[in-house]
Amino acid sequence: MNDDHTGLELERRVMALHRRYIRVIDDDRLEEWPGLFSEDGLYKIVTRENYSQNLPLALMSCEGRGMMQDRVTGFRRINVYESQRYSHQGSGLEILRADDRVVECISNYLVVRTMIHGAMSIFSAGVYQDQILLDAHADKFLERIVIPDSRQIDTLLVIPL
Amino acid sequence: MNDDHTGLELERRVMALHRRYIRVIDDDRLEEWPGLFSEDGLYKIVTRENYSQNLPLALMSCEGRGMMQDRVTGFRRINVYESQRYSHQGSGLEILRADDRVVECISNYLVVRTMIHGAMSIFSAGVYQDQILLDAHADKFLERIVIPDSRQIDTLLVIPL
Amino acid sequence: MNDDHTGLELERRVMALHRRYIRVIDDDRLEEWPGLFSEDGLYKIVTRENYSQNLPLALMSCEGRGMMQDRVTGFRRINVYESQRYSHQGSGLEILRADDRVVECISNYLVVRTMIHGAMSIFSAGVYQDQILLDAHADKFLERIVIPDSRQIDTLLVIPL
Amino acid sequence: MTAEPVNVKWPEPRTTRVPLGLMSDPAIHALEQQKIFQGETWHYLCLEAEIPEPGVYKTTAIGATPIVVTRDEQGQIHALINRCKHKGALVCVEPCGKVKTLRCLYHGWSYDLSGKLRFVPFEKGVQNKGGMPETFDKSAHGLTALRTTCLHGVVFGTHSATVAELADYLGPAMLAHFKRIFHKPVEILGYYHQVMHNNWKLYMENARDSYHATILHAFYATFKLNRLTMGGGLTVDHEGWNTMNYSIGASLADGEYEGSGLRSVMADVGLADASLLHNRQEFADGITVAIQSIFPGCVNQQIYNTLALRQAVPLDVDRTELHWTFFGYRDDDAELRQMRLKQANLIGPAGYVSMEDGVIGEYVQRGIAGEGQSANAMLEMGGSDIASVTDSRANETTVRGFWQAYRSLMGL
Amino acid sequence: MTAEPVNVKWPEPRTTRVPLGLMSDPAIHALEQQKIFQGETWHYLCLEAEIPEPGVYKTTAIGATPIVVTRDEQGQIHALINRCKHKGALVCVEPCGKVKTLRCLYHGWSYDLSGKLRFVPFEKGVQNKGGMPETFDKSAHGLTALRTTCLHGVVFGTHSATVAELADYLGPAMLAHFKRIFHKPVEILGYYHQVMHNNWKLYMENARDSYHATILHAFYATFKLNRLTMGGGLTVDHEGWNTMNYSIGASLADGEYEGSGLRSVMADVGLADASLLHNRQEFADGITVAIQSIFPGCVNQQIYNTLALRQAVPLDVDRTELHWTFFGYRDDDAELRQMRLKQANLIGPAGYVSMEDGVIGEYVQRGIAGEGQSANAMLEMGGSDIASVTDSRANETTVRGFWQAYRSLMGL
Amino acid sequence: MTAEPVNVKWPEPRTTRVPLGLMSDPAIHALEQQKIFQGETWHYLCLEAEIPEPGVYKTTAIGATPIVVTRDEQGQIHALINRCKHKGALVCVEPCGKVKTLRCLYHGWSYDLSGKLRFVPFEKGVQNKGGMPETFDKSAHGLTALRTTCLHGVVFGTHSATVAELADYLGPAMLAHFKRIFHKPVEILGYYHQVMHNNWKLYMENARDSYHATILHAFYATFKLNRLTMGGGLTVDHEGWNTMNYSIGASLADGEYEGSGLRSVMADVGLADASLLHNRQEFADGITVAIQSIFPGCVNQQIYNTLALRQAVPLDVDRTELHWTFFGYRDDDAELRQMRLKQANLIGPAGYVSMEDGVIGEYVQRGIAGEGQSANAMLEMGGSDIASVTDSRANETTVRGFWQAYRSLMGL
Ligand code: FES
Ligand code: FES
Ligand code: FES
Ligand SMILES: [Fe+3]
Ligand SMILES: [Fe+3]
Ligand SMILES: [Fe+3]
Repeated sequence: MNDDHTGLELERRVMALHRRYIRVIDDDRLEEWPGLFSEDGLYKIVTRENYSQNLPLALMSCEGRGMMQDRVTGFRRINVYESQRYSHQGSGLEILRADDRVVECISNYLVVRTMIHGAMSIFSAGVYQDQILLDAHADKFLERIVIPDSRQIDTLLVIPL
Repeated sequence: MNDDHTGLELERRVMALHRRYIRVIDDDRLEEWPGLFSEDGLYKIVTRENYSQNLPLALMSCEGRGMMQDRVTGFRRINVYESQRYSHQGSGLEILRADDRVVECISNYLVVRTMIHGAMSIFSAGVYQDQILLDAHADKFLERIVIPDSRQIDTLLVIPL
Repeated sequence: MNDDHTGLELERRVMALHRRYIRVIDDDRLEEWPGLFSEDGLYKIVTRENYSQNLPLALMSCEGRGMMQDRVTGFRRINVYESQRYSHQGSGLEILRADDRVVECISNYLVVRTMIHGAMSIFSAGVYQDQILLDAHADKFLERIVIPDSRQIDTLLVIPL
Repeated sequence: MTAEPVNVKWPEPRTTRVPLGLMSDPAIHALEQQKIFQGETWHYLCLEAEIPEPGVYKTTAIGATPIVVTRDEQGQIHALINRCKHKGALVCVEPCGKVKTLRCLYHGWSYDLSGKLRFVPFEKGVQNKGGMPETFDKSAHGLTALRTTCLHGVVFGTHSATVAELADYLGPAMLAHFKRIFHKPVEILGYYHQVMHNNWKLYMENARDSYHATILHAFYATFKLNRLTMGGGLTVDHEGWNTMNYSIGASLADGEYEGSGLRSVMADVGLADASLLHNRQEFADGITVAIQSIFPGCVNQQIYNTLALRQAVPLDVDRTELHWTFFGYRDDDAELRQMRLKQANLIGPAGYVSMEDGVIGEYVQRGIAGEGQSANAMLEMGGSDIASVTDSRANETTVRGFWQAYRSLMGL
Repeated sequence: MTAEPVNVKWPEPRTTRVPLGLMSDPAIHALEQQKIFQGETWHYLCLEAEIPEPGVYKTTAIGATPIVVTRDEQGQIHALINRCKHKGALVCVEPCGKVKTLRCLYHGWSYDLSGKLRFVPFEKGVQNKGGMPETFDKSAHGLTALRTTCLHGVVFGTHSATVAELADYLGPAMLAHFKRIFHKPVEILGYYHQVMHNNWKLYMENARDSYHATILHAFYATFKLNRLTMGGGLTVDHEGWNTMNYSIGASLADGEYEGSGLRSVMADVGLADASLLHNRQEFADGITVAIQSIFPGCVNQQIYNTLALRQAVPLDVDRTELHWTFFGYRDDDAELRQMRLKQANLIGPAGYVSMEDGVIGEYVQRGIAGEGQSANAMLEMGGSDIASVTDSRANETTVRGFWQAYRSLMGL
Repeated sequence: MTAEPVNVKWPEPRTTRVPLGLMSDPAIHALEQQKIFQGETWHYLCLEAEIPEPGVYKTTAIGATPIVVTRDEQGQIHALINRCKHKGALVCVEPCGKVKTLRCLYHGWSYDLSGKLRFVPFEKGVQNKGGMPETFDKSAHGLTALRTTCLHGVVFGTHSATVAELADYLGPAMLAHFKRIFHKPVEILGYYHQVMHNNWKLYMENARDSYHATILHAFYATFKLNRLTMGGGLTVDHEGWNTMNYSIGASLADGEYEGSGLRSVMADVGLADASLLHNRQEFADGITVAIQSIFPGCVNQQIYNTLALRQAVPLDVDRTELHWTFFGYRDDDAELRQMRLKQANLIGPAGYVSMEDGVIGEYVQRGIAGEGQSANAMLEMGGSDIASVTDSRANETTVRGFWQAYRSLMGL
């Protein structure tokens, strides 16, 4: 059951991609966020409430980098919200399945949101369910399904989780 | 002081066990939780308040897998509580002592609890003090002592930390 | 873009130092904290508000181990505050630059503060910006700049973040 | 239960002014429970589709009062106050579930699905000692049942025995639109729950407010999804209690927006993937956006192909939870279903055209902090009437209607 | 300090009905500080064993009032209001400690262990300029000392000069049971602290309530640790102010549970490790479970070999902290000590037979939300008397006793 | 807006006693908005240096009221209530920014930098339908402008038309010290924001309180940075409304501290790096520490070379946010600038000599919990006068001054 060398290498690559994802969002470089996905990658946020009842409604759903770029445009240009930052934590990675090309994994995330006037809160906690495309050049998400444990969103959700 | 290869391998194994522990609890597979311990393993939650005064009282104490299974039975069948999930984060692992058979280590945990209606809270933060039995087949906890920093429990504690 | 072996080794060393830092603070061994820095190392806490406006004011600034030891003295002997503990989480490490001698990196931290009577709160979340001196004997911080996302401090700040 | 004195004075008989103190006064907030939520009003509770078979229940709230909606063995729907008659505990704790009996966890008093008390543990004592008195009559201690009605598959309830039937309460125009949406069986697609840091009335005002839609929500105007220059109108029914804002179809480039200097019109912003805006004309009337508000706390929304019911539940004087139930029709083809799900990016807490509503009420709540009894909102757009308008939506008549209903119930 | 009007009306002279609004009314909550917590009542403060030597102190609270309990150089115990006479700061901040003097951090005023003011920095000024006036008399500014008593090693205090001595306050039966538990020196085994989201009275009611125990707590009935069909009774003393529920030994399979359909009896559930239930009969009377409640906020618990004192401290009208002090006897043998520690799995916030009490009060608090002045709890099990019962515990007499004490103190 | 009755009674005409209930009474807290914050008082808003050019704004608060300070195209400074005249939304949401126009996000009403309403979207309707009535006059609906004054580069505002000019409000001595600090252009070095769990008055008292400084803050006395035995004094102006505590230069070993047994004097504690204490005498008068308090909520601080303005903003009856603006002078040489930044370790939420002030008010707030109307603070150090003192700082005259101002405004 203890992982062999290949498992170790996979974990390392998955964790590296997870860390890049965190930095892109938390360092306010959201423009780079779509580039962490494959061209037709899928990004979706579905609450545990909907997910566990097989209800398809998502809070955000981006099919492909174009829709992700539009979320960036929304964030930068269109939508109105109070200035805020996220700080992510991640733990509990498990590789569920892997072949030469694709890794499937699950892990925990926690997002602390801080508003410009200083208020901090647990904004979201839950799991990432990922399909990762292995590519010697640069690993990418084929799919990242975010499943928040909470059914509630405080105020609004404008930055991807 | 920088770790050598063996230290690295130990860390990897400890972290892998820690991650399995998180997944078993956070993915609602509590039935698998006793199996992460050795047959006569010890699981205990002792608040920092009691621990630092050498007071032996635990919030939960399971001596052996049987008592752990009984906690699972309590959770699934007997006890009454509002539906809830945990989301764990872990950090700050230090290997305190290790030989061929047993690793002793300490690490931080954080549990965000989310209630079915959506309320999230920091339910517990503190340290795990572990004794881990090394086994090529499957590493297991000989002992996991959970020491929450807070002396308070909000509402009730039904899922192991 | 995927890291090579050297990158992996660097990451491992950085993470090990980060973990030691967490243990020293969270296990109430603050006396060892200055020793994680080089003799003339720099420790500073600058809120995102000040940092992003290029305002130099720090919440704490220690130039060299002496000033760090004085913070320990303040904590142990001089200052008055209610008993409290920190529990750190860390994630999202990125190595920004590295040569044979020095690694520059950024990572997320989260500090949950627990008061003696049991109240827990998100005390601070943000990034560490580190310069780490590589030393086969013991890696050390040349510089750790803590940048909390929040401009607010609740009550007071006496233990370094 | 303490009756604090209420000191709000309305500055005029019309509703072109609204005292801002109504949004932050705890005494007003307490009084609203009685006068608004337990008063002469109807409240959206759930969709029949959510309780499709006997024993399935759903919990909700009318104001602060916990409610459970059940379907009994005969298929009959009941809305019950979710408060045990013994000592007041919640009887059903989870958001939804399926049961044979409504059993209170505390001492096991068990009610049938219509709320009748059926079983009291140890009613006759133990070995005939103790237990309830001879005179105890279970039939007198059922859960309090609300007056309930199902309108085209949507369940409403009221504490009132005297309020008009729901169809009359809505008024003919509102009833017609309600039927337009619920003309065939629906399928639940999912839920959103959004916590807003403002008084519930600020949200309900907002939902009726055609004035802000194309200004605050830049997405609407920029992508020409909704502009006041499009066809559309404001419908007012039941003297303003219930209202609708709607707009009709194809938008054009038009001077009143393009040259306006409005922040919300961004000529240089485009979508990388415009498939988000692909939509299908579902209704013969050509209405593409229709926001219907039913006093006090219900919104019935069509935004292109997104259909949702929204329910605003006050959590405190300055905190409100908005529950969104997103649905399609049972006979939707796969393409239409996908369209609805993709367009869901427009609505909810993360919606391109609705996320701002999650914070704008908070901006008002914070803006009026420190205010005593002097400041008022000014609602003069379109004059002072409360009446339907078909030629312009630059009009706050629907918002004035909300306050007219509110005043008359609160006696202010 | 603002006196809000209290509008609660008790619907009848007896206590078979209790207005549910008492649990959520801020004015009632404020009044309780004066009438209940600072009134004619005794309050458990700590065990003598926790302040074993001079200079050791422990902080606690009576209602909202901060208290510090000290032992002076003569071994005398003092309960003092933990509020500096200068400007009101807490004098002792930590939960416990050891000091020579009680020194306020703010300006250094120092009190001896009996609360007498001994030192005022710069009392005579600096170089004889400034300082306190000639007339200032340190002896008039000691910490306020409460009336204190130690009963069998347990420290109680009261603000009242007129309330009866504690032994009389308890009443003869309650005193006898108290002595039964505290008949020899105790050893502290540890603490629990539990925050509950309900009014403190809901918890105190719960602790007296024999009716819920075997229904809500399925562990009790399933493993036959406690059933109403076992021997046992309810003891009422001091007109219901102080009460006890107890059950006696060996349980049997019995029809009233097995055939009852009660959720709490699960024939198919077993323990993988039954050693948890190994216990030793410590007391000659064969009582295995005894829950003694001392009005207003103290519970003295024996559940098999687990012994604990519980203290309910109101944090707000809808939030309560429960402090558990778990103890054994100083002469326990190792096996008995281990038994107590293992059985601790039964009690506290994670206890198999007590965790439900951490949330059931919240279910009531949420259940009564929205309630005005009309709804009442109904306490008719066993009739309307407040009196000891030896033949049945299907009786709410102990709960009625709580409300009798409460009413008389509150003047309701 | 509900006027709850206020029941505080001051026990005597002087201010040697202060009712502790003033710190926790919600009715008092509400009344303070009107009587103190919107009353006959001046409030520090920002530094001119923070809004150096036209269009730059900064948001702040006076009590609960949101304020935005702007500089218009003519360079004129305006303090405006940050509340849209349409429906009350915050007009400026961020802490600071640069804009051409103050545009409300909700419906786009736009005000110029002096607060005049310039643009109302759809004022004339759409295609001449709807819109504002003919009689609507934009000039009557500008943002409410406060009376504003800039004193030596520091911006103050007041709701009052009648309060004396700021220079007179300060009084001659306070004005002179104010000028001493702000005698040349400043440079902002950064901000701190600190949330304290106590009533705002406890913080303002604390800042005036020379008695605690060298006792609570052990760093001061231990490192001889400030001792009551040093030269110094207390200056009282405007009948105590505005006051200053100061100490003068070189300290000596002195018996009143060394032999005192004060916790705050620690002979065995040394600094590993004493460069922290390196400082430069900037002012000819030799004053090294000067804490000036301007009623109600402003502190102007010099602690060695650290210069800061502090503003206390009440968040709730028991919560206060303290905003620190730390500055130097524009012509500081590099060494002096570095000194200020290094000495910043002394101040703010993590300051060696000020961190205790972040929690000591909370200790008072917790200490007075449970208190009704009987307990008072006792302020007799130095007698009962409110007057300047040059020979001793063992005197609470400055604190008594605070309460004198407070009483007269509150009418208590
Ligand atoms: S409260 Fe429901 S059965 Fe007692
Ligand atoms: S408040 Fe205690 S010494 Fe001043
Ligand atoms: S509230 Fe400001 S424009 Fe309407
Ligand atoms: Fe909107
Ligand atoms: Fe119980
Ligand atoms: Fe101070």
